[in-house]
Amino acid sequence: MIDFGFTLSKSSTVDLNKVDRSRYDQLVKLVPTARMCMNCGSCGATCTVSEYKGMSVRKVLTGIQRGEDVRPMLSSCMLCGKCTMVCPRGINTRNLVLTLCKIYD
Amino acid sequence: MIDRIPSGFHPFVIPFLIGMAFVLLYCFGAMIRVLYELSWQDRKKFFLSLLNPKILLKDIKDIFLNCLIHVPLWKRNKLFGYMHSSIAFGWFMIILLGHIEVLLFVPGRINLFYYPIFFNYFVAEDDVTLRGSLLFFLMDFFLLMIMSGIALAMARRVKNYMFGVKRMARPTFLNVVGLYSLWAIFPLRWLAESFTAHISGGSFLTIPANWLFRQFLGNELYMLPTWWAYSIALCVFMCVLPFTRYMHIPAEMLLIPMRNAGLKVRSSRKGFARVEFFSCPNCGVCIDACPMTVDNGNVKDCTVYLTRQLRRGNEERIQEISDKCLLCGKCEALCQVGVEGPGLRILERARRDYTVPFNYPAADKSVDKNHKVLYFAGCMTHLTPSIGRNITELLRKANIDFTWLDQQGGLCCGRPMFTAGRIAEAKAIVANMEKLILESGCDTLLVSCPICYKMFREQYNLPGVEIVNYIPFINNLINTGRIKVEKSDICYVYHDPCELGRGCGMYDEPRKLLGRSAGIAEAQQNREESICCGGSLGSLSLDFAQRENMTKAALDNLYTSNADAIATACPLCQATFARYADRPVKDIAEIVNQQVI
Amino acid sequence: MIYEGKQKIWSDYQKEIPDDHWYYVRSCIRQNFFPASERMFTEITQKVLGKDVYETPYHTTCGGIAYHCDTIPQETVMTIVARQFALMTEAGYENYCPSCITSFGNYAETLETWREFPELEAKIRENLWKACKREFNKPKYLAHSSDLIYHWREEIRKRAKHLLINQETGEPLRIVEHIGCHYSKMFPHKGVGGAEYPYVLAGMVESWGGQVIDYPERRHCCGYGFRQYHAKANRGYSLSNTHKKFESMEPYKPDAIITNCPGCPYFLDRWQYVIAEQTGKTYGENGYGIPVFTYEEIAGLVLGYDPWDLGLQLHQVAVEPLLKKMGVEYDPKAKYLGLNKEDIMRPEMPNSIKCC
Amino acid sequence: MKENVVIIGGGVAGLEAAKNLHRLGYQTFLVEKNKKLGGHVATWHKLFPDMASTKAIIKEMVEDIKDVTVFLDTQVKTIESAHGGYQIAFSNGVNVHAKAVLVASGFELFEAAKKEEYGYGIYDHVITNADLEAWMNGNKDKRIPASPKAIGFVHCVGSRDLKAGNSQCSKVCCMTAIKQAIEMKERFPNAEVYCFYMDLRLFGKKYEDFYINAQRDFGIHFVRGRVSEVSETIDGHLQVKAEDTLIGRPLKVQLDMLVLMAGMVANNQIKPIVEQAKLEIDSDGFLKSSDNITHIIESGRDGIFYAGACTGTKTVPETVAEARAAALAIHDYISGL
Repeated sequence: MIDFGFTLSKSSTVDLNKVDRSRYDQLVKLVPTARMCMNCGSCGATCTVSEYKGMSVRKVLTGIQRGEDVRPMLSSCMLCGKCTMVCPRGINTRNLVLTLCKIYD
Repeated sequence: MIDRIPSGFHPFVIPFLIGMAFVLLYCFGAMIRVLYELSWQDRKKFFLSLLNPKILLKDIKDIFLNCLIHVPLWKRNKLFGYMHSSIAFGWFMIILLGHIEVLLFVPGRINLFYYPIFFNYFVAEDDVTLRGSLLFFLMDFFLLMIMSGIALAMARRVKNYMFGVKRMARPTFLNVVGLYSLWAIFPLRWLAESFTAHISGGSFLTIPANWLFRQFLGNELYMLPTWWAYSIALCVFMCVLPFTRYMHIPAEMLLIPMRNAGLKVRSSRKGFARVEFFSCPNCGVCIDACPMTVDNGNVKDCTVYLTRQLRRGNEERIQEISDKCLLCGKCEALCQVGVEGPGLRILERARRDYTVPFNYPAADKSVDKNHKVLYFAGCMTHLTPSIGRNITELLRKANIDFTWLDQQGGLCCGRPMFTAGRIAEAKAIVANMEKLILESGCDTLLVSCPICYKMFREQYNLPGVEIVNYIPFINNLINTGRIKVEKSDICYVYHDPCELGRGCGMYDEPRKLLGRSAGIAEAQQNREESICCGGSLGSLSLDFAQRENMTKAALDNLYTSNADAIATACPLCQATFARYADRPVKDIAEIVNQQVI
Repeated sequence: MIYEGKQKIWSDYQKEIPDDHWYYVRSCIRQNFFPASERMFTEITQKVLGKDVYETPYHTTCGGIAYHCDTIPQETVMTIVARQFALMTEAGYENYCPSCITSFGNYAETLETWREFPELEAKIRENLWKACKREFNKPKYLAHSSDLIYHWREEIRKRAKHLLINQETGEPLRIVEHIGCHYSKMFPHKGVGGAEYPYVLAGMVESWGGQVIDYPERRHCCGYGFRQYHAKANRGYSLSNTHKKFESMEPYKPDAIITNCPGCPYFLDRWQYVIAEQTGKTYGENGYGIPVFTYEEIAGLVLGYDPWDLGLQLHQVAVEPLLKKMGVEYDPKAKYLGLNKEDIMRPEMPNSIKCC
Repeated sequence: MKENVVIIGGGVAGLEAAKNLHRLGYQTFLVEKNKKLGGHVATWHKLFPDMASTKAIIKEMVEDIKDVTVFLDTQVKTIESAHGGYQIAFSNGVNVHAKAVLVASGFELFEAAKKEEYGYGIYDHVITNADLEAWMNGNKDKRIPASPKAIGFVHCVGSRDLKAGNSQCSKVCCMTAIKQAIEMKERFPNAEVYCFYMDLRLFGKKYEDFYINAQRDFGIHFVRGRVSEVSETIDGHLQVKAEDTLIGRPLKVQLDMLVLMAGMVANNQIKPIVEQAKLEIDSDGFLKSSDNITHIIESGRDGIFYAGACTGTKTVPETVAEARAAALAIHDYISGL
């Protein structure tokens, strides 16, 4: 291969037809309230560890639907439950995190 | 009394012998298995305890009081207590007296296992003695006692509420078989003894029955079939016993010495835990105790069903039941045999495999050093900031040299991780926190959240640091005159938070503190019977919507006090109650701070 | 795809194109990339169609590349544009026809800016006077040279020697049309057919017997994008853009690509080679690429010009497969003979893409 | 019989006002340019939030005005101020002198083809909200596949779009999209349904509940980002591009059909009336009310009143309420109050 000094750049586009959303589908079966997120961001704002790891349940939820690796966020969760307390839609955020921590292989 | 049957045998005893042999072998096998499953330290501890006369005596006393007299049930409801002790104690007495009879009258037969059970068939009354009459009287007396208990048990199927228990666990098929065979044993024994009474003699229950039957039945024909039926009923009961709730009878006799030996559950499935879940008598006290069963919801997620599913090994249901529980601890507090519902569930949760590892987000927190008191508010308190504000104001008023450990948040005590069953992960959090606290150089760690407080008390190793809850701390400030409070004329009902009351056994201190600054009323269910607010972090799977009725039921209980407002000592209880309460919900710190003069 | 829907849009985006008397200005880079194309434009318009198309050697760059690379301010580029208009005015023309799409966009943008801000125009007039003592009239009509070929497409069709029809199958050739971004994306009404479904090249293809391919990434830039290409660190983006287009058009099995911008044919052509070298993938049949043409080259082929006179030997992707399909006769041996029939030497053959 | 009142427009506003003015005893003339009464509402299938049948609603409203003089297929030719009222000539040759005129001319649906990048009228499976309602009303539409696997809804088509000439929010499209998304999901439970939105403006009673249902019970996907372009793929699917603004990455998805939520724009067909009666047009292109808080139904010209979407985007209940208010205002005006 000739070295041109540049190569094809990786596309940042999310192709929903190619994104594997099976983890999300599995999640909403086990934690039905996960579907109810309206992306208000309260969870991330109150999160005890968001300042270190950018954890936000909102980002986790959109991320797994867009094929992003949300494990770094999940692995930082201490399950303190503040997000559950502030979520206006009553999403069971702790169960959501724990369930995702089991779903990933 | 003389032997009526020279061989001392009749085939009808065979069913009984089969049943007896089966149940004894089964229980022996189960005991060996449990002992094998114990860790060697626990096993050693257990055997040593049996050699310790003090513990042994306690074992015997506890078994007698719990298994035969059912003292805890008497405390709960007299009728319920009588029902159980009449059957258990009465049966025990009949067996005991049966042996005495054999020893007294036909001592040569004592080696025959079945003799005391079927004594009246095998003997003939040759002369009436006072000794014999007394024994016969006692036999009939205890038989009557048992049958009264069984009559109550039957009545309970209809009028449950009279027994102080509203709901029972749905019986399984084998439980029903066991129940009916148990109910059948004693009337059959009475019939059999009655048909034989003109030969073997009897007392006030059997003689008149014998006379009555003879009037229109003629006894000879019915004698043998009833003895057969009696034996078969015994056989059936004993054969199904290992697979029914009646397994609690032998299991509890192992549980009590094990607990007295100081054993703890280390796994949710093996060893001591196995004894524990076999000891569950399915009485249903935990169903009424459980805050989740409001409006008859979630009944099948109570501890009685946990023990049942653990016995069955139904993994899916075990997981569901373990995840749903609020871990409020009320079932354990009220359980007659001490099944550790929350503890078993946490251990059950600890069995899960998490493929995403926990990566402790190392907090770059630093603490202001060299203050005597370090105040830790906890995550939840950051959502109810008035608690933190009132406590720090009180500390300032009392001129306490303190600093805040988590003023900016970002620190968790690890309790939620712990209750989620991620023990190693919780320990990572604990280790980091311990380091931070010890580095601060404080001598007192003041904690206002009971959830954190329980964690600090039980899982932290902080040499030289006294861990205090803010309630006794403030009480002490008043005792030592550092702050003075006056009483307001508002009347509060104090809600015992699960983690502070049942969790840490603190019931009187909060009432004392609240009483110094306001009026106090008590709710119908309080102290160890306090109802969880429903907001508990203990539950993993309960959704927000499912908790609403639990909170409302807990509030209804508090409203029975007719107090003006609700006082509590937990930020989570406060936030949860405030969502639906029709009157103010305040933390004790806030109430006290307002009354400082 | 509903063709009538497109026709309706095309009818909404028609522009007036005078039939004669054009002042023609060449592109800076086309003369190097595809030198025969502009030569062919004058040949076709002047010789074949007999139109008055005037050129002057005093014409310079319009400043577009420098402008889009953020190296000169707009006022400077406007003053350059004003000088071009002055040359046109001096030559006695009022219809302005640039060969370059960026120039076309640049002129359109300048004229629109002056329309919105007349004071700016006054200032530019003053600048121009100060700089070179010239005055100018704004062109009455502005059309890109592809607009003119589009305008005269039927006249070319009448003189056609070859059509865009596969001679073996009789089927229309499948042609991807690619419009330069600056043609109508800035001012949809300045381009024939607008910005979403431009008709300028599609009209030629249809008129000359071919079939236009509408593929999902038709709107996408060829990958040149000035800043993307000129800074080597960004060249991967340039390449990726082109790659994206080819991936999108691949299922349609296009026979050729027709373009109207200086950069587009170059990048669509050359990057096919780079993509092939880097990924091993080619988009044409049998290991060839998809040949890429300027509209003048296609017009030249249709009119029966010799492919090597059209400069097709300068293409990276071999054009021979298309020539065969169209039935254009050519002498393979003459491919690398220059104007004076002297050998201009053969390029090194690439590894991954077949180039005859 | 009291004075004449002319109502221009036979949609829900005109119908409701006609009923009330007739009951108040006025000789009411209702003119409608179409051959049928009911306006846009009559072309719809069901109305949120009760999922009420429009057929039933319009039927009831039309029955209520059976004694009102209705001119269908008729337009106002001229209107001029005369004798303390207006002399109005209709295209059917009738002349009426009206004491008061109620303009209830409503809105026009944004012409979705103007958003060329969405390919309405060009791609095989792109339809509008109105097309979908017509289909649900039983009209055949070959653009709607027999069993779509993926359906998209594009919010704000022509609304909140300065380049399309409309800065206003059309108010009802978010809710309509959610309603239609649910209706499609009910018909095609296996289809993935996507709503592409910029903001979800669910201000009305029970609207948010619809949103929650759509997410929780129907699993409809909401993607925050405006669709930038639509293309057709070789196999006839629609490739839709948007930015997922919540993760800040471009996003594309292939759909089997796309529904464009065409918004409400000012009705230009009343321009002649506006000019002749010297009415004012507001900066948003809709008729200008005396003010937009307490006098929204007043034109600022004696005897001319407004009701409904002619003054701006409105929901059906808002329109009906305005129509009643306008009837009363006309009554007060004629009574000299």
